[in-house]
Order: sequence, then C-alpha cells, then structure tokens
Amino acid sequence: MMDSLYPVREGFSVAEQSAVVIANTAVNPEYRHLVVTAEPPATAALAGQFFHLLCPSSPDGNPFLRRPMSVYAVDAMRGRVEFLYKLMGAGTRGLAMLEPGDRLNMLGPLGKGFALDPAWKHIIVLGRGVGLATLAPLALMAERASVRVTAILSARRPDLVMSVDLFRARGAEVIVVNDADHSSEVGNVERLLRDLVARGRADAFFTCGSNRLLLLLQRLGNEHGIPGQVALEQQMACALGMCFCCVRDFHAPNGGVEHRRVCWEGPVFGLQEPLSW
Amino acid sequence: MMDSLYPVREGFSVAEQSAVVIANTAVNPEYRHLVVTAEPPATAALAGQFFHLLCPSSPDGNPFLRRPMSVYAVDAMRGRVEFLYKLMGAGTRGLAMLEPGDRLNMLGPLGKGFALDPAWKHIIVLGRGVGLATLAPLALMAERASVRVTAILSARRPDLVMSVDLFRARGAEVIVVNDADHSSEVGNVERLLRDLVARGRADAFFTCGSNRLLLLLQRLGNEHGIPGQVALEQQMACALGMCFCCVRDFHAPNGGVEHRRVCWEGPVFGLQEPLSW
Amino acid sequence: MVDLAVDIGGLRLANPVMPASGTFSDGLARVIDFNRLGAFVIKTVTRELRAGNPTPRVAETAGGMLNSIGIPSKGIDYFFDETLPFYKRFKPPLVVSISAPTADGFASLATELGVSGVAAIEANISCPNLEEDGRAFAMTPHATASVVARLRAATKLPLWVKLTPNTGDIADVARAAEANGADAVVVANTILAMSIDVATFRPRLGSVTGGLSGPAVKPVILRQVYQCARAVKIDIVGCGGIATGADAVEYMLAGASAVQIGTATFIHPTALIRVIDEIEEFCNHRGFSRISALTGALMRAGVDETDLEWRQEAGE
Amino acid sequence: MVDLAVDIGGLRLANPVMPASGTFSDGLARVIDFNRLGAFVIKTVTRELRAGNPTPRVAETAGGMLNSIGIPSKGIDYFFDETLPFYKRFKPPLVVSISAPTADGFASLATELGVSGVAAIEANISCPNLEEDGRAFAMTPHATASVVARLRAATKLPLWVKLTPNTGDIADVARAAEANGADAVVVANTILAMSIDVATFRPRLGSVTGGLSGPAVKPVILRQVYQCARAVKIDIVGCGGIATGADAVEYMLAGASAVQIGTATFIHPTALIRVIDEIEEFCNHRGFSRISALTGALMRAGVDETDLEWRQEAGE
Ligand SMILES: Cc1cc2nc3c(=O)[nH]c(=O)nc-3n(C[C@H](O)[C@H](O)[C@H](O)COP(=O)(O)OP(=O)(O)OC[C@H]3O[C@@H](n4cnc5c(N)ncnc54)[C@H](O)[C@@H]3O)c2cc1C
Ligand SMILES: Cc1cc2nc3c(=O)[nH]c(=O)nc-3n(C[C@H](O)[C@H](O)[C@H](O)COP(=O)(O)OP(=O)(O)OC[C@H]3O[C@@H](n4cnc5c(N)ncnc54)[C@H](O)[C@@H]3O)c2cc1C
Ligand SMILES: Cc1cc2nc3c(=O)[nH]c(=O)nc-3n(C[C@H](O)[C@H](O)[C@H](O)COP(=O)(O)O)c2cc1C
Ligand SMILES: Cc1cc2nc3c(=O)[nH]c(=O)nc-3n(C[C@H](O)[C@H](O)[C@H](O)COP(=O)(O)O)c2cc1C
Ligand code: FES
Ligand code: FES
Repeated sequence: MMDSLYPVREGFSVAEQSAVVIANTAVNPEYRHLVVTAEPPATAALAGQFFHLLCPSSPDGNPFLRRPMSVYAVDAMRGRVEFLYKLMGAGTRGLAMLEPGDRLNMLGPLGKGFALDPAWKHIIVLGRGVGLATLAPLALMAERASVRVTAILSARRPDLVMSVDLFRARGAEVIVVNDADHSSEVGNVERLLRDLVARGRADAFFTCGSNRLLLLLQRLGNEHGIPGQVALEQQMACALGMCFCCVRDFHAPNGGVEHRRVCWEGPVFGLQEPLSW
Repeated sequence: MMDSLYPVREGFSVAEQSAVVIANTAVNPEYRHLVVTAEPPATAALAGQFFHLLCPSSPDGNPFLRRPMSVYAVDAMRGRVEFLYKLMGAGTRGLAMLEPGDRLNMLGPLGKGFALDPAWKHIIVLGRGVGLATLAPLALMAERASVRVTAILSARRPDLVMSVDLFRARGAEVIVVNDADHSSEVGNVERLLRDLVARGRADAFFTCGSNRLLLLLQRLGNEHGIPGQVALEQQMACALGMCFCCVRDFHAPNGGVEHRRVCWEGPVFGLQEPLSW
Repeated sequence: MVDLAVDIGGLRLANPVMPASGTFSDGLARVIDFNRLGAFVIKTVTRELRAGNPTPRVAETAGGMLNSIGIPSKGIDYFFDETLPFYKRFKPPLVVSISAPTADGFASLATELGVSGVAAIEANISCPNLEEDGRAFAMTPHATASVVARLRAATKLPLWVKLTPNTGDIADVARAAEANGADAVVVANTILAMSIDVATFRPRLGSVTGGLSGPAVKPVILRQVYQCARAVKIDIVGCGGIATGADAVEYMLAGASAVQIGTATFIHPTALIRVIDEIEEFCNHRGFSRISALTGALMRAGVDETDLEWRQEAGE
Repeated sequence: MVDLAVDIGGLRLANPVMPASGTFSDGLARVIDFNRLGAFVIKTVTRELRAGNPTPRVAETAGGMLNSIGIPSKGIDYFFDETLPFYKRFKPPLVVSISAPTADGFASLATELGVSGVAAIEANISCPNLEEDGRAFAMTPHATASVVARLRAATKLPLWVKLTPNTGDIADVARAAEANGADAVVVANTILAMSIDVATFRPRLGSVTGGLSGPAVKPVILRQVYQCARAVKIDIVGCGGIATGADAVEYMLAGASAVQIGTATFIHPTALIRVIDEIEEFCNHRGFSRISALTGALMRAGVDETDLEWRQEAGE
C-alpha cells in the first residue's frame, strides 16, 4: 500500500500546473507533437517519466480521467515540455483541439524514469509505435553521458516512423524497420540485434511499445547476460500510486507472480521483470 | 397528457437547428444580446414564442438541460433570430462565451405566442427585467397591426432598462420607471396605468417579468374589464409538453386550481388565468 | 438490409427503439415522424385524476437530471377519449403504462385497457404500495409477485413490468415477475436521488427527493439489465441513460431485447430516430443481418484472455 | 475565523475533510501537505495477502468512473511494519479501513488494531459475507447487525461502519449499525455498475462489474445521507462524488458531519485541500462561525413556500 522508500520532503516534487500551449502540430496522419510552457517541478522531468494530462472535451467526448503521456522532450532553460501523442479516443482527440495560447492542466512529473549505468558504452534502443515517444529523450540523456546509441525504430509503414532525426541529431545510429517491407518481423529484428551484440554494441537494451519486442529482448538479454529497461503502459486513474488501477504482472523475487503499479514502481522497469508489455 | 387540438402535419413545425452566431455583445452589466442565423421553421417564430438552447459548457459548469429563451427579434428575410439574455448561472454564462462564427444548437420555435385582437387600438406593455426581452417583439407586431403601444419599462436601475429605443423606433410611447428613484413602486405604476386607462389607451394589457405587476394588472383588468396576456416562466426540461416539469397553477374553468404547462399551453396565457407570475 | 424487428413478450416491433414513459407525448410529433418508432409508450395513466408533485420538478446534475413530476394524470376517461384515438392514427403499437396504489387497482385498470388499439400493458410498479408499508411494489420480490399475479389474471395483453433500480434485489424481483406471468421486464425506472441549493439551503426539488435519469445512471442500469438477463428468460427492455446507438447496443449486448429512451429526447428531440439509424448502421458495419442477434452477445472471456486482449489493443 | 473542527463518533478532527478509502496513499504527499487533512483513511486492509481483481480495473463513464480494483492487500503485518509508522509522522488521526469475509475475521482484525497510532476503525462491510450467501454484509440490516455487534465487542476504538449504496434499505441498515454500537456510519461505498466496449463486445472491466464513483453518483448518495440522517442519531460521514466545497456543504446540509473525497483526488490531486479552503470561505461568507452548524441545516419548507421562493428568485 505504501512505498516506504518514499521520503517526506519539504517541498512538493509533483504539481498540477496550468501550462500554455506553444504548438500542437501533426507529424503524420496518426501522431501529433505538443509543446507547452512549464515551470519547476515539471521542468525537472526525466527521460521515461510522464505527465498526467487533463484533456479538453471535444466532439469525441468528455474525458473524465486524466491521460498519461511520456515526456518527449524537456527544455528546462526555456521552460518547455514536449509530448508526442497518437490519436486514439476522446482524450487524445481532445488534446488535438488545443491551439497555441490555450491552457493545458498537467500533473507531474510522475513515475520512475530510465537510468544509465556509467559503465555502459553502447546501448540499444528498440521502440515501436507510441513507444518511440517514450524512448526519445534517451537520445539526449545518452549523449550527455557519452553513451553511444543504436536505435531500431519500428512502425507499420515507413511514413509512421518517428524520431529518426531526433536520434541522429544526438549522434545515434538509426535503423528503421517497418511492416510494409517485412523488415520489422521478429526474425529480422533478432538478426539485427544479434549482429549488434556480436559487435559489442549492446551493453544494455531499452524498449517500449511492443510485447513481441520485449519478449525478444528478454530472451536475448537472458542468453547474453545483457541488462535492460522497459517502459510499460497501463490504464491509470490517479498516477500517484493510490488506486492500484495500473497494475501489471511481474516476476516476484520469490519466484511467483506479483502486481506492481506502472505509475509508481514504473513506468520504467528492469527488462526481465514484467511478464509482458 | 395530449393536446387534442394539435394536428398531425406533413411537415414539422419545430426543428433542432445548428445556428451560426453573428454577434453576442453586452448591452449592460447584466444582459447580453445574441444574434444568430436561422432558417425555417425557426424564422417563423412569433412574438412570445421561445427557443430551447443547448448552451455550451463554460468554467461555470456543463449545462445538461437546454435553456428556454424568448425570441427578442426575428428577421425572416435575412434569416436571423435574436435573443436578449440575463447572465444567471451555468447556461447563460455558457451562452456568453459564444463568439461570432461559433455554432449554437437551438430547438424551436416553441410554445404559444402573443395575439392581437383586430379590435384593439391602444395596448399597454408593462415589463420588468428579463420580461422586457419577451415583450420586445410586440412592438413590431403592434406596429404592423397599426396598434398604438404605450410601454412601461421597469428595472432596478436606470442603466438596466432595455429596449427603450426599440419600442420608440416602432412608434411606441415609452415610460421608464426604476427602483433607484422609487418610480417603479406599485403605487406609482398603478397611477400611471389608471391615467392611461382614463385616457382610453388601454384596450389590452401585456406583461412579463414581475409577479407584483401581474397582480396589479389582474386587479385593474378586472376592475375595468380590460383583457390582456401574460408570458410566464418556469423551469423546463423538454419544452414540448412531454415532461410536465414546467407546470404552474391556473384558475380552472370549474373554479378550482389546475396545472398547465408553460411550454405547451403557454408561455403566453390570458391575463387572468395564472395565480401568479 | 438489416432486420431490425424484435419480439418483446409476444409483441412484434418494427425496431427495438421506443420512448420511456413520461418522456414522450404528442408534442414530439412536431419534430419527428412517429411512424418510425418501434412502439409508443405513454406517460403512466392512473384511474383517478392526480395533480402530481409541487414545483420545482426538475434539477440538473452531473450528466443527468432529477425529476419529481410524480404522476399527474387526467384519469382513465381522458385516455379513452383523447389519448387512444390520437395514437390509433399511427402504425407503431401502443404500450400503455399504468399505475395504481393497490394490486386490485392495477388489475382493474389492466382489464379495462383490453381494447382495440392497446398493444401491451407496462405496469409501472415503482409506485407506493398502499397495502403494505407504502414502499414501492418493485422494491421486493414478494410485493412484485402479488401484483404481477393479479395483473396476469386480469389481462390477456402482453404484460411488461417496469422495475425500480432502488432495490438491492433486482434479479430476484425480475424472477418474481417472470414466475407470476410477466411477458417482459423493463429495467428500469429512475434512481431515487436529491440535490440541495447551497445558496438557499433548500432542496432543488419541491418534493425534496426525485428520480435521477440520463447518462449518469447508464452504468448502474446496464449492470441491472445484465443481472436480470442472467436471472430470467423473458425479454428485457433496457432503459436508463441511452442517448446514442452505441448506448443501445451496449444494453442489447448486456441482455436487452429492446430499449427505451427518455431524458435524451429532452436534450435532442430527434434522439429516438437517431438511435434507430445508428443501430442499423452499426449492424451493417459489423455484418449483423438481424438486430436481435446482439441480445446477450456480450463476450465474457476468461480473465487472462480479456487482459491480454486489452494489452494487445493498447500495444499499438 | 471559522471553527472547522468536528467530532465524529468520539474522534475530534481539525476539519471535516478526509480522503475516501482506496483513493489515497503516501504518494499524495508529493503534491499536498498531509498535515492539513481532517484525518487519514487508508485503503482497506485485510489480514491475508490478496491480489485484487484482473485488469482492466478502470473505465470512465459520464461524470464518473468505474473501478474493479477489489482489495489487493499486503496483509496486516505490512500495515504494522510500514503503513502505521509512516502515518505516525503526521498530525491527522489515522482511520484504518478493514475488511474480512466473516464477522469473526472483522472482530479479530479490529482487536489487533487497538494500538497507538490507530485513531478509529472504518469497517468496510460492503464485502461479501462468506457465512451467508456471499452477499455483502451491508446489504441487509440483519447481517450488518451481527458484524457490527461483533466489532463493538472486539474494540474500544471509535467504530465507523461504511455502508453500501446497493441496498434498498440503507436507512434500516444504518439503524442496525447504530443499534449495535457503531459510532458513525460512512455513506457510502461505490454503486455496482458496468460498461461494455461495443467495439470488442467485451466488458470494460476485467471483472465485468465494478463500482461507480465520482460526480455522477452524488445525487444518489446525497439522498442516502439524507435518509440515514433521519433514521439515526450517530454521526454520518458523507462520501460520493464530492469535488468542491459546495458539494461538501450540500452533504453537510443533508445531515453529514464530515465528508470523504475519493475520485476527485484522481482528477485534481489538490482536491482535499481545495475543499477545506472552500468550506472555510463558505462559512466566512455566510457568517457561520462553526462548520458543524451546517450539519442537517437543510430547510424543508412547506411545499408552497418552496415554490414561491423559487418563483421569487426566478422572477428577477
Ligand atoms: C506511462 C505512459 C506513458 C504514455 N506515453 C504516451 C506517449 O508518449 N504518447 C502516446 O501517444 N501515448 C502514450 N501513452 C498511451 C496514452 O496514455 C493513451 O494512448 C491515451 O491515454 C489514450 O487515451 P484516449 O482517450 O485517446 O483513448 P481511449 O482508448 O478512448 O482511452 C480510454 C481509456 O483507456 C486509457 N488508455 C487507452 N490506451 C492506453 C494506453 N496505451 N496506456 C494507458 N492507458 C490507456 C485512457 O487513458 C483512457 O482512460 C502512455 C501511457 C502510459 C501509461
Ligand atoms: C419561456 C421562457 C422564456 C424566457 N426568456 C428569457 C429571455 O428572453 N431572456 C432571459 O434572460 N431569460 C429568459 N428566460 C429565463 C431563462 O430561461 C433563465 O434565466 C435561464 O434558463 C437561466 O439559466 P442559467 O443556467 O443561466 O441559470 P441557473 O439559475 O443556473 O439555472 C438553473 C436551472 O433553472 C432554470 N431556470 C432558472 N431560471 C429560470 C427562469 N426564470 N425560467 C425558466 N427556467 C429557469 C434553468 O433553465 C436551469 O435548468 C425565459 C424563461 C422561459 C421559461
Ligand atoms: C420527467 C420524467 C417523467 C417520468 N415519468 C415516468 C412515468 O410516468 N412512468 C414511468 O414508468 N417512468 C417515468 N419516468 C422514468 C423514465 O420512463 C425512465 O425510466 C427513466 O427516465 C430512465 O431513462 P432515461 O435515462 O433514458 O431517461 C420519467 C422520467 C422522467 C425524466
Ligand atoms: C479506485 C478506488 C478504490 C477504492 N477502494 C476502496 C476500498 O478499498 N475500501 C473502501 O471502503 N472503499 C473503496 N473505494 C470507495 C471509495 O472509498 C468511495 O466510497 C467511493 O469512491 C465514493 O466516493 P467518490 O465519489 O468521492 O470517489 C474505492 C474507490 C475507488 C474509486
Ligand atoms: S494509476 Fe493509481 S496506482 Fe497507478
Ligand atoms: S418542459 Fe416538458 S412539459 Fe413543459
């Protein structure tokens, strides 16, 4: 029920803020890029953390609950936070209505983000679909830590692959795979990964967005003793560890299966911990 | 339960329409004037009829039910309908958010409007507050029927009196009374009315917006055998005679008291029929 | 072409969409084509003249409304003289909602209504039972059984029984209705509720409490339809918060064979027609040739399967 | 200065605002100052370890949400080792919500919780009673009486009993709780409800049905608070859909002495604090020096008086 690791602090590390929309533009037919103003503590958000957004009503409905969205980028100097979101239902379609100057109520930063071990020299980032939004800030984080990144970005069609330029700009090597030419099939991705492992480019795996890819990385990680991290998703209500809506199944230390809260113990977990994405 | 007078028609005399806002401006600190586009059957609205408006959400709340608003003016040629509304709660504050170009869902025209007897030469229109909005289209209706109007317009303060110019433009004689200088007190209004009756200017009384003024007119009407009409208000759900939310007490033909629906048998009733406004 | 026809307790309807009692009258003919409706269901009729409750009779709440109309009634003579002839002019069958303070009263009304032009009786048993403690008949299986048995003996017309959602035993109440001869249950009437104006410290309704309806109640009544569907074999008419074709489909999946629409008509007077069009479109789109195939088609997969399914959807 | 203090069944609170069980944990300390709360009410604790229900565990509805969390529990040892020490660091009293499948189970938990740092017991008797037919204790006065009597004998702590809104007899259930020694009733838990995804034909919750909470339920639970307030003399804690100070005042006028806030905290994590500030402001504005004066202050005027009042307000 309570996480005894959590220290009682003087200040508050999470806040409900009324951000101002700076831009909200389509990046392809399914995804949009949202940039908003932000103050501390929002600007302290780390890669892998998320915000819980109060989405406006739209003709598609009145979203009652907030919607979790990963931090796509943070610029603490200019006071900005960015999101990359896929149009799904009432919440994201409500977000799509926001225009520059509109207000967005956001709660955050929330959850536990990615962590880079100083010993790692080369990491592999393997993402698909919405997962690319969550993984994107790893590019900057790795660059700052002088860690080399190979990013394998997967999507249904070539025009839906995102963040290629973002990763390249941070010095990452980018490999794009997609369903249209079958390059995204597990067999092919496994071949690419085994090649990178053989070339010593895989000190750690990072993934988000696909169950098949998680299972693949778990298998390879096990086989080669390569650690890693995975960001999970689950429906949320509170996003503060209070409601236990957002649990998923994890291997328990004692060998059984236990529930953990994606919003609180995660969304980033050790690669081998979850049973599935 | 059903009004057997109502004929089954080929076409439909009431419609839900998506009007476009042309203007929505403050006329004083409490009232706003809304002009929207309209098509038939909306443009067939008569003085005393009303529309049932689906008001947008605002920070003041999400109005679930529609809100009844009298027709303030209709211009069938240019395809326009106008409303004059007072800022009250969630509904009217939602209306206040509408900007030119926005859509407004309106249902109407609804209810039974005012009727002018061809035998009348001079009528008296006595209104207060919101009642002035409902009575305003009588000015044009009377002008067209070559009936002379004396309008006594009552308000709390001089700056809250509305429609003075509108009545004057249609040739009416306008008397303004207000609470600030006590001219609106029943005693003074009664003096004004008795004077008009004595001068033969009161073939009929029309009123809306005040219980005290209704009771006064009922008394004078009885005393002098002067007929009249009153527009009532009551909370509504359906506005089509279906739910019986909007009933008020009326003198029944048999001498007792009976309920009638303001939306269906009214909102305009014979002056002596209702027990109160 | 989708076959929209349904059979409700022996009465054939051209489609499963009809108004809810008390939310419909001839006035709506100014806005929609009455001949498109699956049936007419009229405001509850009583034998005697009744004035109904004090005003204010309506208040709005989050996603819904409260009403305390009560049952104002012009009495049974007015029904025969005015209401019945009016509805005879249209094609849809007329379902007459009735209420009485005693089982006898219900029975005698039902017998009297056995005339041409009345297609079915809907017994609104959510009203106080004056012979017991004044609680509504539909609050207990016991009182429901006795009034339904009397009604069954009194009429050969299809007998629909409208339940109250305020009981903790709705499945048992539905069973009692079925066991005593009801042809269908209507689930359900409004949920007892209230609202207070904090500016005046007064109740927003003249009679203090009233009935909640509209989208806010949909998840509660849907659950009750689901519970009743698992308890009885007779047809269920779902009623509570339906505003769209998707809402109607949701009720049918949970076990309803037809639906009634009330509050939504106050917001959009064309709601009944729109729901008919939308369920037809839904069937076309999903390849159902008969709407009745939706009834009870809820997939209750094993727990893990459901979980997995959601994950897959969420996956991308 | 408004005196916000209230006394709930013998327990003094600095103000009448507290979280609802299951909607609050230490995580909220990242956002608000815990020392401002009237009390802490923690997620229901059981003796044994429990996993809770399958996912998905949440769905949204018109003006509310459904949850089917169940009662995942780390067991009573975890409570003593971790939860209790954590809350001891703060000023507000700790109310421990407990649940068990039998009256004995409730009683033994209550006894064990008689330790320093536990200020009151909230018995969540909306859970299935395994000794009877598996229905929740709080569904009937009978089962409520027996479990409350056992609890009363087992603990000297203030005993709050949390009722279910799913019964048709909430006033009788409250009476049974009072008669058997409850110091207060909490009205109420969530309303049983469901939702179906018409795209997949599957229930939106992994366990098919779940509990409805949020603004949609407010008018229903408010009515139940009002009914209970007329039935019992013990204190009532109102809980259901409260999101603003005005909502809290509405509950107090209906008869509640304090309020719990659940779902609103998910939408605005600062809701508890805002409600405290807003009720203080309300009292200041309306000239109440003690918040407790609001409890039961509903004006139930004669019918005509109410009517007239409304007319006057509407008049101009
Ligand atoms: C930690 C976290 C980070 C995320 N980051 C991103 C991101 O950066 N970009 C992005 O496009 N999406 C992201 N998602 C998924 C995003 O939250 C959902 O796509 C969104 O909530 C859908 O809302 P909707 O109303 O548009 O869709 P609907 O399908 O109508 O949503 C219905 C309900 O299901 C929930 N839901 C639906 N899909 C998901 C999902 N995949 N995860 C959690 N809840 C879901 C919604 O929150 C809502 O409560 C993230 C999810 C989590 C948990
Ligand atoms: C036939 C008719 C014609 C009207 N014409 C006008 C007009 O031309 N201009 C104008 O300013 N007002 C008019 N009114 C009053 C107007 O409908 C209310 O002021 C408005 O509904 C208030 O809504 P709200 O949400 O702003 O206020 P709230 O007080 O928050 O409303 C709460 C509820 O009470 C109802 N309500 C409140 N006051 C009234 C009232 N006086 N009459 C009926 N329902 C009420 C609302 O519709 C709503 O359902 C008319 C009313 C009727 C019945
Ligand atoms: C204004 C109003 C009046 C009602 N009158 C009756 C009635 O006379 N008889 C009856 O059985 N139900 C009556 N009801 C209940 C409705 O028939 C229906 O059961 C309920 O409103 C739920 O459906 P909805 O959410 O679609 O409105 C009434 C409901 C409303 C809102
Ligand atoms: C996610 C969630 C979990 C809950 N868990 C519990 C619980 O463990 N014990 C309990 O007594 N009530 C529980 N409840 C019910 C709440 O305490 C409260 O009674 C209900 O949500 C109504 O209040 P609200 O509308 O303010 O949320 C839970 C409610 C929610 C939404
Ligand atoms: S969303 Fe509430 S615990 Fe994670
Ligand atoms: S508002 Fe429904 S009858 Fe008048």
